[in-house]
Amino acid sequence: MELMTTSSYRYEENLQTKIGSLQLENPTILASGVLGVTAGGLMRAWQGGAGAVVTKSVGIKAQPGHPGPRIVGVRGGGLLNAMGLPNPGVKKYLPEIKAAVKEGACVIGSVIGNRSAQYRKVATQLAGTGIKALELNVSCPHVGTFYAQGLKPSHVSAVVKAVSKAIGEEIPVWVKMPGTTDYPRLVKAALAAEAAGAAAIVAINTLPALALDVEAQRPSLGRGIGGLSGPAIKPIAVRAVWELYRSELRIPIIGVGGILDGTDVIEFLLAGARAVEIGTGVLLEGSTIFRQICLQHVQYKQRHGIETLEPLVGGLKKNKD
Amino acid sequence: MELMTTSSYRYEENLQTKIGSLQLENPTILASGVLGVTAGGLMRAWQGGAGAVVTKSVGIKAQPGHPGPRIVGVRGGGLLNAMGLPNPGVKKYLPEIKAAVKEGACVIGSVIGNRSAQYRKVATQLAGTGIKALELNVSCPHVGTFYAQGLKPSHVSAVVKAVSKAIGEEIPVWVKMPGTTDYPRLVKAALAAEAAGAAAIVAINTLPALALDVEAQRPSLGRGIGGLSGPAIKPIAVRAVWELYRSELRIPIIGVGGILDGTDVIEFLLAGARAVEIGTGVLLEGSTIFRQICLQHVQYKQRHGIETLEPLVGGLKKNKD
Amino acid sequence: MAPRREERISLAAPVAPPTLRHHVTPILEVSKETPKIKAFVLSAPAIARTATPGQFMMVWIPGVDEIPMSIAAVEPDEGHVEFAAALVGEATRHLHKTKRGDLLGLRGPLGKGFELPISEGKPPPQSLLVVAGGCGAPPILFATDSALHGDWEVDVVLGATTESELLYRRRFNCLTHTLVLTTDDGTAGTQGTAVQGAEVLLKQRRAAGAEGYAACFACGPEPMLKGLVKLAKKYELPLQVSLERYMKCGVGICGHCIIDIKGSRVCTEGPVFPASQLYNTDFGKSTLDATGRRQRL
Amino acid sequence: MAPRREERISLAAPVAPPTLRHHVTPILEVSKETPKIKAFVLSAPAIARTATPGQFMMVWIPGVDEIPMSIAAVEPDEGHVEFAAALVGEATRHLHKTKRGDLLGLRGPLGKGFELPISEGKPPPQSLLVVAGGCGAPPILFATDSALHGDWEVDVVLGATTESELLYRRRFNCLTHTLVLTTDDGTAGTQGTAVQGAEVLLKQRRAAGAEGYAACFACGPEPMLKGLVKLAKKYELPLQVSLERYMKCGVGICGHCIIDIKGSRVCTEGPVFPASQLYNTDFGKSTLDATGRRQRL
Ligand SMILES: Cc1cc2nc3c(=O)[nH]c(=O)nc-3n(C[C@H](O)[C@H](O)[C@H](O)COP(=O)(O)OP(=O)(O)OC[C@H]3O[C@@H](n4cnc5c(N)ncnc54)[C@H](O)[C@@H]3O)c2cc1C
Ligand SMILES: Cc1cc2nc3c(=O)[nH]c(=O)nc-3n(C[C@H](O)[C@H](O)[C@H](O)COP(=O)(O)OP(=O)(O)OC[C@H]3O[C@@H](n4cnc5c(N)ncnc54)[C@H](O)[C@@H]3O)c2cc1C
Ligand SMILES: Cc1cc2nc3c(=O)[nH]c(=O)nc-3n(C[C@H](O)[C@H](O)[C@H](O)COP(=O)(O)O)c2cc1C
Ligand SMILES: Cc1cc2nc3c(=O)[nH]c(=O)nc-3n(C[C@H](O)[C@H](O)[C@H](O)COP(=O)(O)O)c2cc1C
Ligand code: FES
Ligand code: FES
Repeated sequence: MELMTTSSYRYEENLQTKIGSLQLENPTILASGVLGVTAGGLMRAWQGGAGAVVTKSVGIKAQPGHPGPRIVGVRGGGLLNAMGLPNPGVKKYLPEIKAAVKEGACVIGSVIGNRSAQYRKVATQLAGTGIKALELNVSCPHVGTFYAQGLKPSHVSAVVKAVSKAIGEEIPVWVKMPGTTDYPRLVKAALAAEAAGAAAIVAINTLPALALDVEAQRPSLGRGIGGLSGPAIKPIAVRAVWELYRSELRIPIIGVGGILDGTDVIEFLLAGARAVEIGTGVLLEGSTIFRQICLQHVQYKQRHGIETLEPLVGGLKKNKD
Repeated sequence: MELMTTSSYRYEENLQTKIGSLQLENPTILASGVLGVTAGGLMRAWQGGAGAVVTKSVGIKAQPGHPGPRIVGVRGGGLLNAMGLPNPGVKKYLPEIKAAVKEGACVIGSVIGNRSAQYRKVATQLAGTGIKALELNVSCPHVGTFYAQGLKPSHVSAVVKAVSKAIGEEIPVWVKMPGTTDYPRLVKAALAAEAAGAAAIVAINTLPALALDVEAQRPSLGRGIGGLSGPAIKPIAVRAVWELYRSELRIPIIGVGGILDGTDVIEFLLAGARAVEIGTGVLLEGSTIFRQICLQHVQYKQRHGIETLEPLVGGLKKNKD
Repeated sequence: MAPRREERISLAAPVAPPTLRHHVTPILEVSKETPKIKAFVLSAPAIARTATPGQFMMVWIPGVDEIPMSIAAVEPDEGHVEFAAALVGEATRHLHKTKRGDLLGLRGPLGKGFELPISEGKPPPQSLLVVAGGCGAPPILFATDSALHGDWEVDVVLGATTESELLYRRRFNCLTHTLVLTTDDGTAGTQGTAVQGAEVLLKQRRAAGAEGYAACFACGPEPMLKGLVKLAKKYELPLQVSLERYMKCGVGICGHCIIDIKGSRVCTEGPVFPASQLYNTDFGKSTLDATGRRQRL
Repeated sequence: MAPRREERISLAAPVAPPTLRHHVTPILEVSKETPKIKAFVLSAPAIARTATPGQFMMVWIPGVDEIPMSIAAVEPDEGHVEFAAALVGEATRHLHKTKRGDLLGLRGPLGKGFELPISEGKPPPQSLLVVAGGCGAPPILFATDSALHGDWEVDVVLGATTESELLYRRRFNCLTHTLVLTTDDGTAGTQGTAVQGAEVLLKQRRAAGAEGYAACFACGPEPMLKGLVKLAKKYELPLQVSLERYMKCGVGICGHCIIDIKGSRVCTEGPVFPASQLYNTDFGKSTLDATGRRQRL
């Protein structure tokens, strides 16, 4: 079993990164909501070279999500989605996580809920599956009031506290922040998460947006509004990471948004991220995108004469902004 | 002179739109900051078929703007810029506007300032040049505190009041809103502008963002941060227009952000815009983009059996969101 | 003017591919094919030009939902595509209420279709067996038509619950001489399942001492496909089956249609799989519902 | 695996073209060409492969500024490009302090360069006159080299304030037999301006009864170019001149480099313009400074 998960670059090329106490073999992580509905989906990304894989966001109860269309491509490689957080409910999802853990994958559990109590209940159940960290999704832009809540320091703080208290210190808690251009608010909410005990900040989720079909003369998505992901949002995600990094925040930052290649990842590292998550890139470049990026990083390290990726993290700070 | 500005579609194809009392021959407008440093730049867009042209944003005093690089392309057709509002100061700029007006162009003057008094002084000088409307730029994302101010209802209100009072009722005042994903705040600021006497809302300006060069290991722009424009921001701009349209706002909305073709414009119309501005599209498609879009609109009207573009405006509202 | 350089720049922002956004177009024709199934013809030139048998489209019923539908036929020259939908639930109920001129959105072609084996040295005609059960007939119609155009001999087994539900019976009849019909109630053809119908042909062929089929394509309810997989083993028949799973995206990003621990996606690596790839998968065992809950089959 | 379809989708998000983002690369060579001018060689294969004489690049001095520089030479096979920068102000001061191995960013090739007239029926060699004044020499060097490769005869006039400022003198000398030097102070060649130098050649040619030059390319200070335009009229010489204007974007979006009421952009429709297109423009009259203020020339 262990052998299956080893590939040359994974343990030999010095691409390791640490998110607090959690060491990843490389800084690329499968983002939540992509592929990870089943163990097989998580394994596809893991076999594609990911350093870790985040599960689909799961809640207490089974949810079918929004009606279709649930995704639509927009010009220039952007993607809008309104899946509506379909999930089988945490109980039915546990076997999928366990299966992926058994196969050797480094699995991060993603939790969605309305109030602290829900997060706590889901987190408690996930904690026993062998996951290496918990990611609290406080940021879905197309379901109920989740989005607005994710930028409220009080809400974020309450959720993190409730979860940390329930699951103890063993499993680090990451907080996945909303996609927004309101960087000062983003920083405030992240600081609240840190104060409440979060071990890392994940930024950003999709950006609230809208695409219309001019022939149908209505929204392209079943839900109407949707979340924008893909290359379109990268300069916003990089800015978000940078604003977090240069704030008083001290916990590690994981960058997400629009990554398609190794260069994109290095942008995030320079801006202050210690790892990155990749969603739409899996669609646009295939599920071996993780391995491709690792190979590009090996080349980048050689070109720049560095042994590890570590010196890159926050490298921007050494220059002017 | 008059003849020079006439082209077949401009007066014959029924593409007219009204922004309050101002009738435009077609709904495409050159966005501020693109080409419009001189009369020649404004005329290039006018000859390219624009229904109106907005000047570069001008302030009281001459400003050289930020050091280069001032623009950088990002993946998928996005553009980041940090020009830094270079402008010769309103006084030196008046001859350029007058020359374009003399050539027959429908010119909109764009004003930038720090406080109300500056907006008022610039606006007063522009008022005498033959411009058809004034656009107040309260939203540049890469210069000083302009960006944050543009979402403050009190600031927006003060600026609009100061200008309206100074120039009287003859010249309608448009307010150009910041690019943001914080739609509730955007709507509040727009409502403040309306209450203060604005004749139209222009949305959106570029989105605050950041792009890095991984070989230089520093920001790609001289200023560091920059404003994101082009196709990448269209789903955010369309959402902004839609949120404004379905709010209590009653004044006309002018959509801006990522327009490259006639289909893009119709998306904005359906979302509630009565006209659109085009910036990056001039770079990506050339300065005849306005004419191309008009031709596409003639075809769209035929295909959908409509006489004018009017029935499209806000057409989305007839469906669910 | 229109300088060359400006044009090049515009290539940096191409529109999304037809697999990611809908081609919205009026229905050209609706026909009631069986009491439960209607066929729809629309103009979608890009799809008609590039689709191969076994591929599918995501069909958007505006204001309702988006559902996967196999491509039943294409006319590349006229740019027409056809699909046939059984009345099943909410989305198909609305679909059945649409009429000529109503708008639908089509996104595709999606997935990987049937693949005719390359005839190593052997010249055509080679023989293909196709088996369609119930509303599995559409991709089989397309595959049959396409194989015949490639000079293959095609034997068709078409099964349904009852005579009136034999989808595309007339069209299959026009295409091929060997059309074996089966119905559960015996109202037409042989009473029994499509699997039994297939076995009859296989036996005949073996008895006549003829060479085996070079390939077999099948689409229909999963129990039928399961039966065929067994049959294929017995007769050493190279079988490809088209699967159905709940699909949320249709392009391989959501993960909802995955059937094994390797992450094989029905929408992308499928919907057509060689039977040999279905060991150690959920095939015949379980499927996910709209929420992602695993259901026994 | 790597399915074909996935690859196609990725085309929907190409990186920005080399005209919109910098190729950041170490300086391979810096050479002091004159007391005021240094030449820089860098590796930029995409630019080296596609640039034509008269085109320019935006050169980024990280942490300082970005400024336009004409391409002086390319070696397409090795992927090298060269430019030469006079010490003028802040950006060029920093540029002159850089050394081999320091990083610069190059964006280009930009604009429209010189165009050799197509020889209607006439076989080469045809004659080209090129005139370079001061730091106008770089694009003229490139044009000379390129025309010679196209079997043109090229007569060169190279002018400067004084002998030591005759940029690329040796390189021009290697390229062509007819190299007329002019200096304001008479320290080398004829005392006088490059325009006067050009007139000497034109007169000689007329006196010898030879056919006129098929074209003339020029780059240098605007007063020199103005003088040449007059000369060209007098001698019916088809003249193309390369202009300089303050450039903020280099790709035609900011409007800072526009020179007439039609909106002709030096960075896009230029920097090289036929003299005939310069009537009713700001040529020889005014230019914009960094703020956009109009300055008399
Ligand atoms: C690749 C593929 C090709 C198909 N081709 C055809 C065809 O040619 N003709 C035909 O009649 N049917 C076809 N189907 C099945 C068809 O998609 C479903 O019958 C349809 O989605 C039912 O939708 P509904 O809203 O009417 O039913 P619902 O009431 O929503 O559900 C009824 C059942 O239909 C299935 N279903 C519902 N939504 C989906 C979905 N998004 N994806 C997959 N299954 C779904 C589920 O099994 C569900 O239990 C195909 C399915 C797939 C996956
Ligand atoms: C198309 C083009 C090609 C050029 N090719 C060359 C060349 O091959 N060799 C060479 O030495 N010089 C060339 N120049 C001029 C060169 O760009 C300027 O000398 C340089 O920008 C000066 O920058 P600075 O910061 O050192 O000077 P500053 O102190 O900033 O300014 C001094 C003067 O330089 C000019 N200048 C400054 N910035 C710019 C700018 N962004 N765009 C245009 N002009 C500017 C202005 O006239 C200004 O008054 C070219 C200019 C253009 C437009
Ligand atoms: C189809 C899809 C489904 C998603 N579902 C979730 C989810 O369940 N939970 C979550 O936290 N983020 C979800 N996201 C957001 C991604 O995890 C990621 O933050 C976002 O897409 C930006 O990254 P990208 O540009 O690499 O896709 C989803 C994104 C997509 C495209
Ligand atoms: C190079 C550049 C300069 C700009 N300068 C200004 C400006 O001076 N004033 C202003 O209100 N907006 C300015 N903008 C913003 C545009 O007017 C427009 O709002 C934005 O670019 C979004 O539209 P687009 O995607 O069509 O470019 C500028 C944009 C660009 C790209
Ligand atoms: S339907 Fe989404 S991955 Fe197959
Ligand atoms: S430099 Fe910007 S348009 Fe020419």
